[in-house]
Amino acid sequence: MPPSIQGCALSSLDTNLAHEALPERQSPFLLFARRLLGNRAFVIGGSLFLIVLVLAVFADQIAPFKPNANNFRARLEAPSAMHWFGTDHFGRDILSRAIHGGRLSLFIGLSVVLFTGVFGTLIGAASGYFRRLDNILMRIMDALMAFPAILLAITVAATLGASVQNVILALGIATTPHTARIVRASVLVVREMEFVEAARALGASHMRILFRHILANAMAPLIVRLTYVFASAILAEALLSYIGVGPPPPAATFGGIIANGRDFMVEAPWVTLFPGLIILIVVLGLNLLGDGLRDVLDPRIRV
Amino acid sequence: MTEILIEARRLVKHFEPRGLFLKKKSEAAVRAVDGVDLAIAAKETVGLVGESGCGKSTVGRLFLRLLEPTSGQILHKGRDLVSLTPKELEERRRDLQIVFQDPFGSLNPRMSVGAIIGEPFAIHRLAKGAERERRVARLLDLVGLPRAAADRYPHQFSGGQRQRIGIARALALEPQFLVCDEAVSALDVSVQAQVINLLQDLQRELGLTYLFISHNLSVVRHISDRVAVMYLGRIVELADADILFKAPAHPYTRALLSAIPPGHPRAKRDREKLKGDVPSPLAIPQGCRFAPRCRFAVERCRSEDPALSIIADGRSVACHLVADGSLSVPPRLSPHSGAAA
Amino acid sequence: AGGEIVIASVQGPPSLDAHVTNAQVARNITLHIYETLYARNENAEPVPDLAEGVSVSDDGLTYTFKLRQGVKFHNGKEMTSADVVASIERYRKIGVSPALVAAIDTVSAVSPYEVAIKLKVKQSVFLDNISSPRAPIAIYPAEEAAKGANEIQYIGTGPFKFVEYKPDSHVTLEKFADYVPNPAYQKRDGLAGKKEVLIDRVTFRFIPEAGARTAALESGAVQIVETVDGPTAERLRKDSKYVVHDVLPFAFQVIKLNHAQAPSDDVNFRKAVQAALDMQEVMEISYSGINQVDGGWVFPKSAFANDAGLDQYNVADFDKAKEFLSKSSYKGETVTFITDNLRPNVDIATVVQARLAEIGVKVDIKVADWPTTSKIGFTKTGWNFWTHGFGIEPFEGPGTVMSAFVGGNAQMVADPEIDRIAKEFYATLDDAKKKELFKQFQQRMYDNMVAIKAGNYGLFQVTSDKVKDFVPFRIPRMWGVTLAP
Amino acid sequence: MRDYLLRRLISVVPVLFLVSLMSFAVIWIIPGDPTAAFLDASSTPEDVARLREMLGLDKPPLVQMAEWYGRVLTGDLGQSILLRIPVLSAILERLPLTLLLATLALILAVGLGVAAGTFAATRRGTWADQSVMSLALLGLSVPDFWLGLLLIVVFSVQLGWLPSGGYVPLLDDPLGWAKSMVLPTITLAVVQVGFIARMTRSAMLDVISQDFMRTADSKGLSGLYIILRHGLPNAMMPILTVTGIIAGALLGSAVVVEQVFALPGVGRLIIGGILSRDYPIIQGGLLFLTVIYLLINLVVDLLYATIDPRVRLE
Amino acid sequence: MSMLKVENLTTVVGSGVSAPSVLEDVSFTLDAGEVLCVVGESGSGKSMLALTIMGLLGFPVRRASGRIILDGDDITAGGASAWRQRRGRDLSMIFQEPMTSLNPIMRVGEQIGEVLRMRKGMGADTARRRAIELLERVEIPAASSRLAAFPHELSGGMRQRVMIAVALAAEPKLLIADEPTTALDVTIQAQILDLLRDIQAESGMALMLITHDLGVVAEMAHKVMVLYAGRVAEMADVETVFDAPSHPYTQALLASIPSLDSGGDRLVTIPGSVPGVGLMPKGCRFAPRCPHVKDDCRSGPPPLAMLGPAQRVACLRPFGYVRREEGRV
Ligand SMILES: Nc1ncnc2c1ncn2[C@@H]1O[C@H](COP(=O)(O)OP(=O)(O)OP(=O)(O)O)[C@@H](O)[C@H]1O
Ligand SMILES: Nc1ncnc2c1ncn2[C@@H]1O[C@H](COP(=O)(O)OP(=O)(O)OP(=O)(O)O)[C@@H](O)[C@H]1O
Ligand SMILES: [Mg+2]
Ligand SMILES: [Mg+2]
Repeated sequence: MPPSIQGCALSSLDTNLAHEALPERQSPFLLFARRLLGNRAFVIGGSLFLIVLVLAVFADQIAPFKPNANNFRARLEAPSAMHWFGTDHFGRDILSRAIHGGRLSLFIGLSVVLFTGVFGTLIGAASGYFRRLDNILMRIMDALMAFPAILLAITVAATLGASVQNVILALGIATTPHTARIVRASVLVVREMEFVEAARALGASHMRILFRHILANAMAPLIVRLTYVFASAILAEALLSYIGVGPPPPAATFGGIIANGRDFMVEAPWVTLFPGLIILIVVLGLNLLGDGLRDVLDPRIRV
Repeated sequence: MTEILIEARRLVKHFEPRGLFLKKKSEAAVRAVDGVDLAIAAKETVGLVGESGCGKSTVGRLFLRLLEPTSGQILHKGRDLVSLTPKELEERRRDLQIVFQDPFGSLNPRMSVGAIIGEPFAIHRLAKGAERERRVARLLDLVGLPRAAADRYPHQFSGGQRQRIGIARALALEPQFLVCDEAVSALDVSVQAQVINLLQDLQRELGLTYLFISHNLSVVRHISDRVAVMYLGRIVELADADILFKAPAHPYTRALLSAIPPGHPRAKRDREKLKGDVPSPLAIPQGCRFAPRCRFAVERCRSEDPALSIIADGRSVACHLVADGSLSVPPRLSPHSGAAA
Repeated sequence: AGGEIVIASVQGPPSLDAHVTNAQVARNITLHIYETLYARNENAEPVPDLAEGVSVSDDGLTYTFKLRQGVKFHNGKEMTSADVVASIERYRKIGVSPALVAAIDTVSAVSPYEVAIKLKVKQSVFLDNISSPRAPIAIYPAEEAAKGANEIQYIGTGPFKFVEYKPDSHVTLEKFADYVPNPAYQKRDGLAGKKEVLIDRVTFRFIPEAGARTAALESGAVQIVETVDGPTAERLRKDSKYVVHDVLPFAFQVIKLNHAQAPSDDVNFRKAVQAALDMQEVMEISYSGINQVDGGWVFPKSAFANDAGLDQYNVADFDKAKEFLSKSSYKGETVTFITDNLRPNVDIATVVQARLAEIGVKVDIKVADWPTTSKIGFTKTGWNFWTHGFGIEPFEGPGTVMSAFVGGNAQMVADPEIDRIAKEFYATLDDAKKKELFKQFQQRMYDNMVAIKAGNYGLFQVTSDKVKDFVPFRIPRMWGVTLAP
Repeated sequence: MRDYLLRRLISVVPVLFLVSLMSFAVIWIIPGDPTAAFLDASSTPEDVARLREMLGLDKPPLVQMAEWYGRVLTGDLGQSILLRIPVLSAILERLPLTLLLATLALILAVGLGVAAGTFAATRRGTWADQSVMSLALLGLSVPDFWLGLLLIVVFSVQLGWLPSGGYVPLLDDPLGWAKSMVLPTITLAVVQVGFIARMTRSAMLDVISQDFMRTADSKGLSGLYIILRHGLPNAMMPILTVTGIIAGALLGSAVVVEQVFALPGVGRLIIGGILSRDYPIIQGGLLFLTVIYLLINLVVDLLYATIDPRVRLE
Repeated sequence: MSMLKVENLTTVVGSGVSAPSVLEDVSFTLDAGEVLCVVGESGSGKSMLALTIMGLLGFPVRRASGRIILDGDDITAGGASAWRQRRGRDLSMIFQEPMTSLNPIMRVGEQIGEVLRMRKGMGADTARRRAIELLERVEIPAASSRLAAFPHELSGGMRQRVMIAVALAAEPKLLIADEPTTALDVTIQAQILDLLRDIQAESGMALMLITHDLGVVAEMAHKVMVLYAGRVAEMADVETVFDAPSHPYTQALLASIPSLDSGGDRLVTIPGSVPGVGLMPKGCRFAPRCPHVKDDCRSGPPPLAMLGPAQRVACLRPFGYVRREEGRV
């Protein structure tokens, strides 16, 4: 019976080792947050996004008008002190609609991100970790990826009918394969690392290894990817609405407002111009956010 | 010989090329481990040396059944690990642990040191809360780290300190057998000495058994009781450390030792220069696998695969010429006789 | 003279086989290529086109059409009674509006230039039917008429002959050199009359984007735009380079109500909806600058126009609406409004939704493409409101308008009163009686609130000032038009 | 190399099968059917049923599927219900335009993107780098259909320089053709220029930081030579991957551009097919686009293998 | 005259006066035909020294001060392009990782030939012939058929030979080899070291060999420079370093390595670890780990004092360790 570790005498060990100077205590989270806040792209992108987010969340309080209040006597009015962004052909205030549109677009974007995040992670993790599943799962992902994403989204949305849920579903399905691939690639790298083998040697279960050790360390590319998914979901939602398979009226979405205005492009350019600019800003913000996260999370390509 | 703790018998590990469709029949498997016999006695340290890719790590992992052997047995206290159910294996795992080479890759960067060392207790549901903290603190004491280290993260520590964290984690379940896979290779010399001393102290205090894998011959020489030399998936020589280093028998061992730079500028060295590179484990030569590079090789070596057989001094050698006496084992000479005393 | 006129249209035709499609977009083109025995004139009355005339037997069951001689198909062959018989037989087999030929018993060639059609029962509207442009009973050469749906070559007797069809791009027609305009006429008259072609070619270019359509006109790439929006028309009107033609009325805007599904199965609920709506708002938002707030179920200038039930039209009174609603079985459930994705239709759904919200009715709008919407709209479940235009029906006249509601076609539950009125209407040849019956029909439409008529809308057709002698009509007729260099 | 090609070719088969299966699944769940496209608002349910039967749509889906596979294997994608012409010829007729548009945009995007990305990478951290990359980011963030609309308003309505849409065949009128392709190409390329520029920059930075670049530098070679001879070819691997992805994306975005600029391409054919339930067109079109996508990726892989000798070993 | 003379070289990370240094005040000379081994633990600045001399520092590392005189010319004077002209011709370098130091998608022949053509102005044919000669010189069998090989088709040892051939192509006056054998197996390491020594002896160039392996030092060096945390701790000829190490760090370093002859004695250890860049102690950088540290050690950097004709040391109390604990080393 070997002597117990718990009872082992410390005195016999090399005293040189004990009580070395210890680094300051710092949690990786704080360290990470500090690095993020020092990243210019993240700060600019984050602020842009935050502004839109605040506008969206407090749309009811901030928007000067009700988004769906028709007034056919004030149709297609040019921007003025009263209607900063002008009105559409229902006489609705574009600014108010854009603010509410932000809410729906962000909701859709966020839902797509969740959808993709969950399914992409599950599929990617499963095929990266359980190599038996890899071939079949990845062939399915390949097939989904071989459909041009936007056509896939249009097909799904047109097929199932235009509604917020279907738009989310369509974009979710279209963005999941790539996400799954990214997670898989990352899992493949992490699963070969020695701390994973150490966990196996300690007798940890597959689930524990996968979630606590592998996924926790394979998240960086996913998080970066998700910010870009967010951005492209907003773009794609706008496109679907524009093609007419987006959320039904009177819902204000960026794409919907643009689609509403496209028949009057020349006569009332503000109807299309401003929502387009707002999309540009939101997407720009998200992309910057993603860049910032990537710089901090993936030091390999840090600039 | 004392009681055998763990033993490999005819251990083979081939890595098959992957691919569901289109597996080509002609594609050879990587014969990483190709028939290894190795018995390790309780409380001894067996060194495993050899050049890169010869299969050292694979042997180490097989001993812990972190890899499924292609064939062969691993007997731990008389039970074949390969035949164990997952449940039984989980129990055995507490007796068998491993310390890795890479002080950066072997610790989960997202977990605090306390969580890393406490992970074994969590996995086996041995201790929780304050009790777990107490045990972690003891382990930190044991490897000479301050207790406050528990709430720091791996990235805040130096290589030597990280390696000690890895050792603490491996010791948490109070194992008897520890595979040290290049445990000091990535460390700077000054720190390397700290870890080697620690490992030796622990062995003395806790009665541990080590399989010490390294390509650094002087380190192996320093720490090992017995040394096994591997070449292309096979053990070619196995002997007491002193004997092996003073009087290498196998032509490969001889060449390996003579390639080590001397410890002193005035030390003379008569090199046995080895020609060429190690062949790929995809295409292991016929006959004796060392024959193509061996300067003593004869016809028989190229056709007949020599088995590891016992010669004098309790050493085993896999060489036809040594076995039949046509290649005499040199007298016990010090390879660097001119070194400063 | 000569030259090519390019017309910008919204979308391409599903088919150029006139028998199998009744889409407006197809009609615009097919009526240039094919002709019918009788056709509608400027006032939508049936007048001879390929026929010289018709004689009706005394029992009103046999119609003998005398064909014009020397009418050439685009393939050079002369048209004879065999072609006519074959074409009508084809239509009876695969025509997309079988109601038009439902009364026919037999069709036979009496002589090379005479065709006799025998009816099963007397039908007051038979000539209206045979001349309908809805899915016209176009006369094809007999060998083409032997082919299946969509398998024909596009050969007719019309003033233009088919050149090419590039789907999603354009259809090109060219002047049919051997065309002999109907000598019975001096000038163009609706879809009949003297069809004299003064240009060489006409191309229908399909440009879905409204802005791009206008841009094409302004850049000179097209000379005629089939339809523009109100604001655009207003702008172009100020520019002397363009002529904006108001085609008003062009169609009804109708909100269909599903009588087979709660809560729109309840007449009080339906009346509540009608009472809540402000038709000026509805029409002005969807068809700004080109609409009529008119509740009649025929166009205002029609001889059948009357004011029965109109006191219930365009009330725009929320109190009254709430009163109706409280009498109804409506319990606050969500009501489904389906519409295709044509902007004005979506606009109407949106306006109705906002309006009904004021009286506490929750409306859920489902926008889909036309196929999906019409699939749902012709079933008894899944919808309460459905809005779209009624174009060809009012053009054809009260009979056709009624037929849409006969047997519960549109409202999903037959209305015996309407069925009775229609039956009597089709059977009588007495004009005064027909007018009286139609008045009853209109009254019933309001009393039972079978469907809601929102108003009439029109089209702005815009031509470049180079296009001379263009007279707007339901379809942009390219005969009689010249192009200034 | 031939082995490699063969292996890659065979690996496409299961993907194709899955894609065709999925396009059938789409049709099973699709509500509505093609009859409606022929019909007018006041048609009756009887009219619909009649037409359905006539078009052969009343057969069970499995029968339709079996028939379809039978034909596809002989190269026949069936007849379009609406257009009444073989699907294959409908697609082939429109393919050149879509491919041309996508190719022009790809050339523009790759040319401009690689140049900009390389430029920025070699001037990393300077204002030039930052402004080029900001532009790239802007390009990446712009909604393409919106940009198309703006371009029409500015260049065709306000300035009247370029046509607002419509396709002019090259042989009819080369100048008109060139003019008609300018706005669609730009609209299509802008997003991808940004994408490629960013990708190139990061690939170049990756390569620049690698040991062999330092080796090249230690040889005393000139900076430009090192970038062009050692840097770019190695950076081509990720760029090529992106190009393969982009080529697929371009085929998708071409749909939008075809819609905005009224161009008769495959994308609009398929959208039209979806909207009018022309099943053979949807299936055939999707299958065809997938094949093209897979072909492009095959070409990318082969390019990979030509550029990087290590790939062939895999 | 020395082939290479380095004077007060300081290399820093980042800009500004307070930028932390990775090399501080490094001076030494190296003669033609001489081998200087630079030893030190990981992070001590060995590679930075090599790259500084080569002029290959990349953003954000830069040379803050000091001169580098090669064969009488100050190569720091002419700016980046003049320095570039020197590389490949007068100065060459071999790197640690033979796996990554060769362009993976370029044929070996081209990688050698490009130096010959661009730096020596040879024609394609001459360059090819010369490349074969070079491959033969570095003992690559079947040299002419290897020209068309890609790096991944060669073993690690072969690749390192190719790297040497590349470095030798323009017959440099100074060759810097940064841990050329660390990534190789001992048997291959021995081959490569033999090769380097032969070539160096034959061509008479100066060789600066960077290593952390004292065995390699013993085998190869004429002169040894021990770096600790970016500063020169000790500099002497090789025998002096092994026989009479004077800096406590050098002494501890030698003592901490297990030897092949000694058995399982307890190893001498140095507590702590090398300080990181920017975390350097004020005075002697080894002070926190030094067993003989006194207060004055912490006041300022000890000068590199001359101890003997061939030995300089940066310590206020050299040999202290030996004197006090005689017999343990
Ligand atoms: N998972 C694997 N799949 C395929 N081949 C493998 C795998 N693991 C190891 N090998 C191969 O098996 C052989 C032996 O590898 P192993 O890691 O055991 O060698 P080693 O002696 O530990 O080498 P080193 O000193 O480089 O660590 C090598 O050729 C290696 O490429
Ligand atoms: N780009 C950089 N930014 C910041 N610090 C750097 C950078 N490059 C190198 N350093 C630091 O400079 C110091 C010296 O590094 P160098 O590579 O010269 O060490 P070395 O002696 O060659 O080590 P090794 O034996 O590991 O190769 C190290 O502490 C390293 O962290
Ligand atoms: Mg190993
Ligand atoms: Mg280094």
